[in-house]
Amino acid sequence: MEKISEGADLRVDIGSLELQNPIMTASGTFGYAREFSQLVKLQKLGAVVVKGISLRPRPGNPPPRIVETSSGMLNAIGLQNVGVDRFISEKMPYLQEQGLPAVVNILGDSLEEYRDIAQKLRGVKGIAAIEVNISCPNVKKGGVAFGTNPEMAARVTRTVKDAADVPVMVKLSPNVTDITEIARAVEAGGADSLSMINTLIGMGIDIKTRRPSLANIIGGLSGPAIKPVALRMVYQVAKVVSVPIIGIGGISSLEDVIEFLLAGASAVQIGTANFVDPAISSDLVEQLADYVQAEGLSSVRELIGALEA
Amino acid sequence: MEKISEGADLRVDIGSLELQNPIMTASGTFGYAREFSQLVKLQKLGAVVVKGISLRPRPGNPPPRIVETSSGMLNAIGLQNVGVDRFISEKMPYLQEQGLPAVVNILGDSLEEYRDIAQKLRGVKGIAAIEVNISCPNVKKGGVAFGTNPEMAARVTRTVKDAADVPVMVKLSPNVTDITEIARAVEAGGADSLSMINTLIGMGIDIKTRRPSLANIIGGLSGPAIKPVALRMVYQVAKVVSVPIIGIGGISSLEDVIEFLLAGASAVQIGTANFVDPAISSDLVEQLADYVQAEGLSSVRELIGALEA
Amino acid sequence: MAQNQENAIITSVEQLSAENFRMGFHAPKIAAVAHPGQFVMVRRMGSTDPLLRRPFCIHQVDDDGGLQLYFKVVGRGTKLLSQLTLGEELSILGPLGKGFALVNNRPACLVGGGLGIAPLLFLTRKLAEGADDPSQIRVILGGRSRAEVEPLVADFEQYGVQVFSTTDDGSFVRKGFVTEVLQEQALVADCQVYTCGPEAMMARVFEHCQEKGLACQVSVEKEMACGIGACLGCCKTKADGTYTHVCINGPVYNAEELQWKK
Amino acid sequence: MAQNQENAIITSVEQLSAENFRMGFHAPKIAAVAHPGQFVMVRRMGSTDPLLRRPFCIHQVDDDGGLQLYFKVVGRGTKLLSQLTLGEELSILGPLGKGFALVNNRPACLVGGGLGIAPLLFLTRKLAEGADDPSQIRVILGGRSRAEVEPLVADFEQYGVQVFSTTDDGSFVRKGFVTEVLQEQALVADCQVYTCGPEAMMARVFEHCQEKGLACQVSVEKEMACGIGACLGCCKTKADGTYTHVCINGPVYNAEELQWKK
Ligand SMILES: Cc1cc2nc3c(=O)[nH]c(=O)nc-3n(C[C@H](O)[C@H](O)[C@H](O)COP(=O)(O)OP(=O)(O)OC[C@H]3O[C@@H](n4cnc5c(N)ncnc54)[C@H](O)[C@@H]3O)c2cc1C
Ligand SMILES: Cc1cc2nc3c(=O)[nH]c(=O)nc-3n(C[C@H](O)[C@H](O)[C@H](O)COP(=O)(O)OP(=O)(O)OC[C@H]3O[C@@H](n4cnc5c(N)ncnc54)[C@H](O)[C@@H]3O)c2cc1C
Ligand SMILES: Cc1cc2nc3c(=O)[nH]c(=O)nc-3n(C[C@H](O)[C@H](O)[C@H](O)COP(=O)(O)O)c2cc1C
Ligand SMILES: Cc1cc2nc3c(=O)[nH]c(=O)nc-3n(C[C@H](O)[C@H](O)[C@H](O)COP(=O)(O)O)c2cc1C
Ligand code: FES
Ligand code: FES
Repeated sequence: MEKISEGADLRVDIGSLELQNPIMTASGTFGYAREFSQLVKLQKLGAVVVKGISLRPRPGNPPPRIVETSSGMLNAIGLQNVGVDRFISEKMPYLQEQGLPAVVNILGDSLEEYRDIAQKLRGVKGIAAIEVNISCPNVKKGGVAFGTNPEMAARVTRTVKDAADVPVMVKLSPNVTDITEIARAVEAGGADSLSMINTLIGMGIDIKTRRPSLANIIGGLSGPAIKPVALRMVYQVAKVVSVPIIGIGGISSLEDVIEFLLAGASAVQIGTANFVDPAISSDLVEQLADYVQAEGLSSVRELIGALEA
Repeated sequence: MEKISEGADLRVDIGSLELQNPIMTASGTFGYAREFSQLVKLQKLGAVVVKGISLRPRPGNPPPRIVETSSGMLNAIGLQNVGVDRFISEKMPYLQEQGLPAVVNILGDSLEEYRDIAQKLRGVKGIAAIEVNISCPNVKKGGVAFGTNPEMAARVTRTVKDAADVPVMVKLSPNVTDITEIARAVEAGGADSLSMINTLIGMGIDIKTRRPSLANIIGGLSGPAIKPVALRMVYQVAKVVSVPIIGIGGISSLEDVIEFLLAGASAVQIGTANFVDPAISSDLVEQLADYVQAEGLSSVRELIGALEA
Repeated sequence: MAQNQENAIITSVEQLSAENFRMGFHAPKIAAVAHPGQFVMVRRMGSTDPLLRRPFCIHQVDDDGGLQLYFKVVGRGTKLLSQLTLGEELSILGPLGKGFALVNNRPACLVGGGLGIAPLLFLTRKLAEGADDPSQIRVILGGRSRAEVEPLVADFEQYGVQVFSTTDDGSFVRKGFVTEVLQEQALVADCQVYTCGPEAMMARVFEHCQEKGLACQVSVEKEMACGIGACLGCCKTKADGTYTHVCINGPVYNAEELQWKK
Repeated sequence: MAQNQENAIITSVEQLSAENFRMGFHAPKIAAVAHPGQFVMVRRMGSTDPLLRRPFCIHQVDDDGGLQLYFKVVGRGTKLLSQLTLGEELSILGPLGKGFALVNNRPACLVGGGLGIAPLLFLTRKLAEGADDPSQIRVILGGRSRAEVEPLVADFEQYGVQVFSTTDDGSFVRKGFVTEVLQEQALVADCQVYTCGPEAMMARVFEHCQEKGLACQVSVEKEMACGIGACLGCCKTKADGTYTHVCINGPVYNAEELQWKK
């Protein structure tokens, strides 16, 4: 099984952050890494993105929280998390011990919350970057998601950038008319990199009970079903921004990883696929190494944006 | 096989248009009905929506035009069609002979084109409604799709409404930040009904050739993969408009039909599923009749918007 | 907790009724460490639809790496599973969750309804093995009709326990609910009750236990995506109103920990 | 055109090589009206992934409702197909498209490369049945290696036609391409050439035919969604630059109708 190609150079740069390879795990789908410790080779991963952290603990939504759809799933976890303080004291130590580059996904109801979380994360050892989830509703603006308005997206980016002492990755919402407009705004706001996409908004109905399948009524659609949308958005955004892009959305195979790299992503995050096959993230690192070698590439970087279109 | 329930009342109203049942076929997935004549019971359908018609014939995009995705497909047919004149002389006669309520899907590059097509369709026998595809790029506005801007969407609606002598159904694009905003604008523009959704914009890459899977690079994603997004949008729009909604997106089973009705659709269109099972549209009519009877409903109308949420 | 993902070959397929199947797998790593009440998550490879794994209780394990599941066809995933044949391969993840707390050498009463019988066979074996007098272990098996109960009786009886059967329609042994049989048992106060079945049934079993002051362990279900505590999807409301995650904190709970619908 | 959608039971499965399979179905409605060169579209039920039907040429039909496909495992759809076993059911839609124009009682030369051999067996049978002297029919079978050619030779020879085989690697009969064998045939001017195989191979066969003034029918492939002219997905560029839809105007064309890459 241990046949990771010796010679393959898988290193990629996400701005100032160098990763040993472009395979990361996506927020909310990999817990705090420890959950997967017996099932995946954690050490092989490029980085681990943890479940979204808020200023204070959140209980999340009532059940049912998940429902399967065709080649996908809907979730309305409701951003359940232990809050930033307990995250630092309870969850970070394991990531630090393991020496895993941790990307901390953060979310808030207001600019102040984003700022406060970023400040609390200052100086914490082992944090490779902050990933800003801007798909959250801005309570002060009547609940419109930060990520659907270029101006608000830029402001939350700037706020976190000013407060953080690590690179800032901004995670884009796909539920917008023009993703390139948001991407440019976020880049102008100071983002060091963009990760995309978060989930599409969807819904399911249980016809027997005539009720929504999720207690929250609407939820986030993820999994292979959304891959074509994610790939398109990465491709569009890669053409208009100069910061690195991390591709996310339905990635479940080596082929998918390569598609996102070709479209212009410098790295990828594996989300829902971790549920289907908990070993997939580190398996993909090995498969990618074999591919780079078999294709005779001097570095995986040669694939980035190499689409002929 | 012929076990359509006698007593079941499947009639629905799409504004002034009464359909014998809520099962229609979606534009571009059912040709001009004749293609399916041996495989489906055409007479059973509520209505048939024909492939999008433009003012002049269009050759469509170069191949490859389609590629499969997880539980979906991407198409970039490029709106190939024979043009409105040949449509009327070559394609309408069959629909008229069969007595099939035909909904004519129309598309244009400019307001003038939409108007001209609608005018040419005036007085043509057998046209139950015009469905306006507003996902097309507005050439005069730099190629931004009519359907992504509330003002343009309203204007194209008004233009067609003024020119047409049959009810006007406007087909919404899902590639927008706020579908309710567009829906309201279109309703204000005079739409008699809304059909939704058109395809999501997606992309595929062939890693062997390192080229996009479609010659057109991007294409429209359809099929079961998009159902959760479509259902969510129907639900959201049904809450804010008073015109009837026709649900579209990944519908492939009786359960899917009922989900859309519960979410607030008065009828549905079957698209990609026609490719998978060419008999599905009329089969669904029969299954729906059995369901209405088995549930003891006095009419299928009882299901419309009956979601408990 | 030693978790494994194994590609397991199907070694046996028994159709116990129109909709109920029992399948055996060679899954030595999982079988070696499994505990009664734990579950596995199963996936057929080669397609993204159905996408997610399906959770099933461990019905039985043997010393040669064999693992059995007992399931009912209710939807697409279980339908596809039921169509698999000998020699085909499936990915199994497990053992997962916390199983039953075994209270040995105290009278035990196991109450299973329908598919809730699944985890009780492995539990019965372990309890019987740890008991001086297995006949002090009572097992109440209930189902809608004969097909849900009869095929399983002998599997329980082999361990020398007392088996009581009942069916909703009276087509096997007697007509009635498991709770009626439970009431007749006049269980002693230190008896440990273990139950699995439909929520409404477990609620009634728990009610009975509360009345009689009996300890009651329940095995519950919830939609799951990951099975390992990562997705936070499988939440259930506890008695105190907070949430618990069934895949890691359950599926077995002391009944009083949970909120029960009245 | 009588089109049908049938749920067809698998009646035979032959694995001809590591990747090549031949499968028989009971599809009486389709078999009864099929013409050589037509195709069917096949779907496994019960999952939305893979979603679309897969097109396959009709390899052979018999008078008892039997229909055979000959296919290669190249991706997920064909992989799943290859894993099906006797008695399982598949939905088959067909017969579809325009087949070969049979020119009887004129010398014929059939050139098949790799999986392009698939439609030629049914064609050979029909031509042989309509011929006074089947030995005037030549069939050239080419493949990358032995496994792609040898298992099919006897099936063709049974009709009394002349069969020539060649393999890219020389592992069966001779080393070389089908076009080399074709050149050696010194075909008479009224000979009808029928060919199916990789595009590059067909282009070379067509080039040869043009040089010799031979009529050449080709069977081509294109990604398809519906197979019945409804989706407009399967377009191919014609010699005049306009598009043709392979599923209804093809898959068989006179070679000069199409645009060929040089
Ligand atoms: C810990 C645990 C142990 C289980 N043990 C067994 C067992 O031993 N034997 C057995 O037959 N079943 C068991 N189940 C239930 C089993 O997982 C579901 O029946 C199965 O997932 C349904 O899959 P499907 O694709 O056939 O149905 P679907 O098509 O997905 O759904 C059909 C119906 O089943 C319900 N359902 C779907 N998924 C689940 C789920 N994860 N849990 C509960 N209900 C669900 C749906 O709400 C729907 O009503 C267990 C569930 C859990 C959580
Ligand atoms: C009219 C027609 C007749 C055919 N007859 C035969 C036959 O008799 N025997 C046979 O083995 N194959 C035949 N094919 C090709 C066969 O349809 C494809 O091999 C099959 O669809 C691939 O499915 P998959 O899921 O295994 O591959 P996928 O995973 O879908 O794709 C794997 C590879 O196959 C290619 N491919 C996918 N779909 C098609 C398609 N529709 N046509 C061509 N290439 C495709 C892809 O580009 C990719 O490179 C025919 C195709 C057509 C259009
Ligand atoms: C159960 C679940 C929980 C998630 N939680 C978060 C979260 O806390 N923060 C976030 O930014 N994204 C979250 N996501 C989104 C994923 O990180 C990812 O962007 C999305 O699922 C698309 O990728 P995928 O298709 O590979 O899953 C969550 C997704 C799932 C399925
Ligand atoms: C091959 C193809 C062609 C289509 N052509 C049109 C069209 O001409 N006009 C239009 O409004 N929609 C067109 N559509 C969109 C469908 O009508 C429908 O809105 C969409 O496919 C979603 O439904 P589905 O998931 O059931 O396919 C087309 C879709 C497909 C797959
Ligand atoms: S199933 Fe994912 S946390 Fe329990
Ligand atoms: S495959 Fe649909 S038109 Fe040919």
